[in-house]
Amino acid sequence: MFDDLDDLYQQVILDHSRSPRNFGVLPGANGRAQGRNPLCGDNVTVFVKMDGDRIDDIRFEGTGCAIAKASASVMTAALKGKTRPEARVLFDHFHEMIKTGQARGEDLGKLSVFAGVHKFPSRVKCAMLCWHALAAALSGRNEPVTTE
Amino acid sequence: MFDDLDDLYQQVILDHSRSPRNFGVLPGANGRAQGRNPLCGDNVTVFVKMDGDRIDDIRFEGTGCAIAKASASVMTAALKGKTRPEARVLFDHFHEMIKTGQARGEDLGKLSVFAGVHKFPSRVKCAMLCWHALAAALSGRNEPVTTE
Amino acid sequence: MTAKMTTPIAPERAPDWRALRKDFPILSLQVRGRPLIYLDNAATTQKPRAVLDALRDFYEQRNANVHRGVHELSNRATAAYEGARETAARFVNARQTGEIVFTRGATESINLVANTWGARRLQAGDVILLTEMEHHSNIVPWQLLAARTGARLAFLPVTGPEGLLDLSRLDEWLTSEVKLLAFTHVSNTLGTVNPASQLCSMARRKGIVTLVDAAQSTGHRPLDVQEIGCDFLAASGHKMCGPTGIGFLYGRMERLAEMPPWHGGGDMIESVDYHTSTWKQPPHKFEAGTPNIAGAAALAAALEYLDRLGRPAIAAHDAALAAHALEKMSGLGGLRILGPASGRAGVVSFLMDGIHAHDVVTMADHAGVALRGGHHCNQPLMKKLGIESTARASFYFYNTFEEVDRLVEVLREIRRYFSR
Amino acid sequence: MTAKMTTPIAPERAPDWRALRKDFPILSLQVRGRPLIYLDNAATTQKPRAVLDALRDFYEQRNANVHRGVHELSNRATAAYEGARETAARFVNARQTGEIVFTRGATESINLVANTWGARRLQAGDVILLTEMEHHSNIVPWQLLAARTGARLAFLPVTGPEGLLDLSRLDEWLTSEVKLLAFTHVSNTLGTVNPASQLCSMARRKGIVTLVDAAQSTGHRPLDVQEIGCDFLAASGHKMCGPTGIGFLYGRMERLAEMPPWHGGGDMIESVDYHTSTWKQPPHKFEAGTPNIAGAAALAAALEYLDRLGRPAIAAHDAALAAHALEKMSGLGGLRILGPASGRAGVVSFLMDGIHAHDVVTMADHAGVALRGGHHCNQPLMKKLGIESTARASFYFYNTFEEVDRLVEVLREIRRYFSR
Ligand SMILES: Cc1ncc(COP(=O)(O)O)c(C=O)c1O
Ligand SMILES: Cc1ncc(COP(=O)(O)O)c(C=O)c1O
Ligand code: FES
Ligand code: FES
Repeated sequence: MFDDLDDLYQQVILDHSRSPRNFGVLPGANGRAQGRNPLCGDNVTVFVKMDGDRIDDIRFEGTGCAIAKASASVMTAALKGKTRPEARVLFDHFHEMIKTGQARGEDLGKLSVFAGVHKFPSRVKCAMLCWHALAAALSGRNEPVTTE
Repeated sequence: MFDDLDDLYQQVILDHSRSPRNFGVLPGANGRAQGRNPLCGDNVTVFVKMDGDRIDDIRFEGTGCAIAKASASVMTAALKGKTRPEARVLFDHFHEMIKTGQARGEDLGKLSVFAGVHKFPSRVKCAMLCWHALAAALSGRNEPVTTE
Repeated sequence: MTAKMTTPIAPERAPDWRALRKDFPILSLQVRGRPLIYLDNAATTQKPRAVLDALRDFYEQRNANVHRGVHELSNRATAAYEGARETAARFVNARQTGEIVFTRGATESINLVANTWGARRLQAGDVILLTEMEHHSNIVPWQLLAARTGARLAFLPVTGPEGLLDLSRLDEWLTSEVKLLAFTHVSNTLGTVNPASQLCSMARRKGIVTLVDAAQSTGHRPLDVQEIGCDFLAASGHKMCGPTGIGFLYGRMERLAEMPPWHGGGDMIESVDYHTSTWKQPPHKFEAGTPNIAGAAALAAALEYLDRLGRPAIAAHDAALAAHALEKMSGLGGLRILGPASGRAGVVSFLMDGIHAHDVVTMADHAGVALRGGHHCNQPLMKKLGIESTARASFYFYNTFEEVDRLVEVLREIRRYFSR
Repeated sequence: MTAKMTTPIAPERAPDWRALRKDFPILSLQVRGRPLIYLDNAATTQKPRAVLDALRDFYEQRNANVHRGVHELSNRATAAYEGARETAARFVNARQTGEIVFTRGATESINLVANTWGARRLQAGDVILLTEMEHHSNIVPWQLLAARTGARLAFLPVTGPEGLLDLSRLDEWLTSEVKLLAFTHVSNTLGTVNPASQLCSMARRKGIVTLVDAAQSTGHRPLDVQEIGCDFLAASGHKMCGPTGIGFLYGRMERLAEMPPWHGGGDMIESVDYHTSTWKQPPHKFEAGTPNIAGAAALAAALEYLDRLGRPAIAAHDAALAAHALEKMSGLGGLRILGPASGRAGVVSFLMDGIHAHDVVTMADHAGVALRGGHHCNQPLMKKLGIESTARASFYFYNTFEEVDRLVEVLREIRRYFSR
């Protein structure tokens, strides 16, 4: 019945959404930001502990659909240990992939399970939610950001 | 071109609209009221000089279409010398004729030239405007009345 | 009202619901290769051909501006527009036609009352009593009014998993500070049907003005403003087979008469000078500018269509579909249904364990079933219930028992797919 | 702007106006046994089949509520609605799509500004500068705001029988107390075209916010909010081939961003608690409740239709019809025409000696010619000019020179009939 959804709900995505990695408040975080998805009312807060320019630790918390939860889970796993500029590049590559289905750069790794999302325009914001929160957390802004 | 309008613009009506009788302010009036037609913004003020229950003199002033002007002219001519109760009866008979085309009672006389107005619903208010002002003037109300 | 609604309709009196699906062109649409099953009626309903034809007929036979024209088309347009007002007045059994003010919908109707009656009558210390189950459209206008006047808001509690208003202490809630009681007739999330007449008569006895948000009830069940006894009632056309962009406010004439104008402009004035103006009588006083003339004409066609079917029959069918859904869904397991177990309107909100509402809705959509997911403009209620969002199926008379069965089958498949 | 408008269109570039009359079903109507000649376009225009089809198509293919749905129909409805916003933004050359707020029409657009920007920014002693030729919709909202804030109104004078704004002393009028200059782009009674860019740039230089009432110009001539340099611009859909019940406000984003909300309700909020809420960004902040979705979609179809014809060509045709009418009517005698002798829009108001406007209009109607009579929502201007009402012929691109000739013939007959 849902074969055409397999691109969206890949096995990896379902797994991550059921058992998200790095879920919960991060004690000692020195950056945090909330992302809100105005379409559905969901939100994700991303916490980072920076060691200079390096992401020493990262966690997330919040509510969201399977895509949003899995995206945050995979993102946090991918970013641990990366530098701020590396994170920015990943943001751009991930964003482009979500919009076009095409991955530029070779660095996306496991993040590429989200390539299928571009076929579901109404779910693009779900996948991007944690990334917008991340960008805000890294830039030191403290207000919530929306994906509008 | 306008044959079907002959019922509305009877010769008598055109004549009265061109040379209205009893037009102008009435010095020494002891009753007056303004009627407003919200459809067109026109208005007619009726002045009465009552001698007890008898209409000693009556005049009108204002702006309006041929129907409104002629109606006020014919009305004032018909009412001079009539008593308050007689005027009330005429109001009812005129009103009914304007709405149905049928004259009850025999007392309408020249007023019956307006019988054709009932075929033009959007002009009923024009013919009734002065009558509503009259009713207000006779009842001693001083606020303007609208034909709504 | 409740009595009428739950009265079973004798089969020979109920319309042939299945047959009249062909009145709705959109219902034969295929979505992603599957026949559309439209279960998002609480958001907006579909439109029968009679309404689409009324729109077209207006524009092809009588389109002109209203009220001031003397030419033939203008007379026709005015007759269509004012005739629609009469139809709406009859539909809710208003005492006078002039008690109907056309608006864009329920939201504008409520804002109108807040900005006119509310702005004139309320002051610091007064209380606006709402309920915990209100739609944002019946909360935010009062928050804005409260900020402007110093009045404050209070909320009648919703109790238990059943989601009913707690009326046991209603008397205590109706204090002398309460100036307005505004509540929803039918909850768009819980499906609860509130006892409107009871609430209004208690309030009225204490001199409290009442507003009924009837967005979810007007086209769904018999409704009589005199029986309810409210001062105001807000309705949306698009939620009862009418077009978007038209709805109305019913206002008891005594209330309308004491209200200052809101929007200023053409058609609501009696006379204008550069520095001062005077207003028309209600309802025109509250209708500034060119109204949605064609929308009103088409709304009248919708109301006539509904009354040909019969609102008691519609209410019975809505309720029967909801009961059927409740029964079948409770067999699924791992699924929580909000709202009352019985006596509810045709609205069924639910949560599936471990699956977010938007995933449910996305997947249902791929099976051709249109549901809605989210907070349904009921965020405070959601927070109170400790949830973020629900999936919601909402029915109207053109829905069938087979569609409900298909919904349940789809939900079962979603569970299976998600556990893979 | 004026330059563009008066540029003659090379014949080979102008559309075949006569041929496109068949796009308008109503134009083949018979009224009282005579072919309809519709000359009441300043009140409302007729609708081409493309617009009627867009309405029907919306309801048959994509009807759902907007913004929060995840299902297919809801995505389609949202795309149609937000796509319409893009079309409107392009149509007036807004900098951003979000500068377009959908409303019921020009009247609501102006009221929105008065109740948000005005209520926040104006205070006692401030001056709202209007002109003596404003429509009630651009007077009354400011009177209501003045009563609420203590600001006062002033009016730029209209001079002479030509009915032009007296700009010779504009500089003196733009005092430091003036906070807002609001004026009509095209007068619906006089046909005057005001120099919008000049007015706005003078005001802007003094830090005065500007609002252009473009109800009569938006679909009639090229219009570019960036070239005009206004802060706000109000437009009605029904006056440019769109349906009734939809229009828009253009607002410069800096202005929209500083404005408090007006109507509260669903869809304009970011989050709601029982006692406080936060708002979405513009334009959504100003669109509470279910909007006129189908109306917006059909308005977009109207704007696309107009731009296929080309607004410079439409303006030239309007102007040519008006010039033709002026020339022919001046041959009639006993007839006074209001407004400028040249450079006017397609609006011609006139008075016939000794015959009241409503008699003219009633009789013209019997000859199949739809005119309007009355004060045209311009009572203060009428009083200033010492008249009660006028008859008005107003043109659009589907009108023909033969129709104007017929109008003049009918006026001649009216004169004859009335002198009998
Ligand atoms: C209970 C309730 N009230 C008010 C509204 C607002 O109606 P509209 O959006 O038509 O103005 C809705 C619609 O969702 C509703 O369900
Ligand atoms: C100059 C002008 N402004 C404003 C309006 C009001 O437009 P609407 O009635 O569509 O709100 C009109 C319409 O008559 C107009 O001509
Ligand atoms: S639906 Fe809310 S984040 Fe995906
Ligand atoms: S048209 Fe004004 S009174 Fe007849």
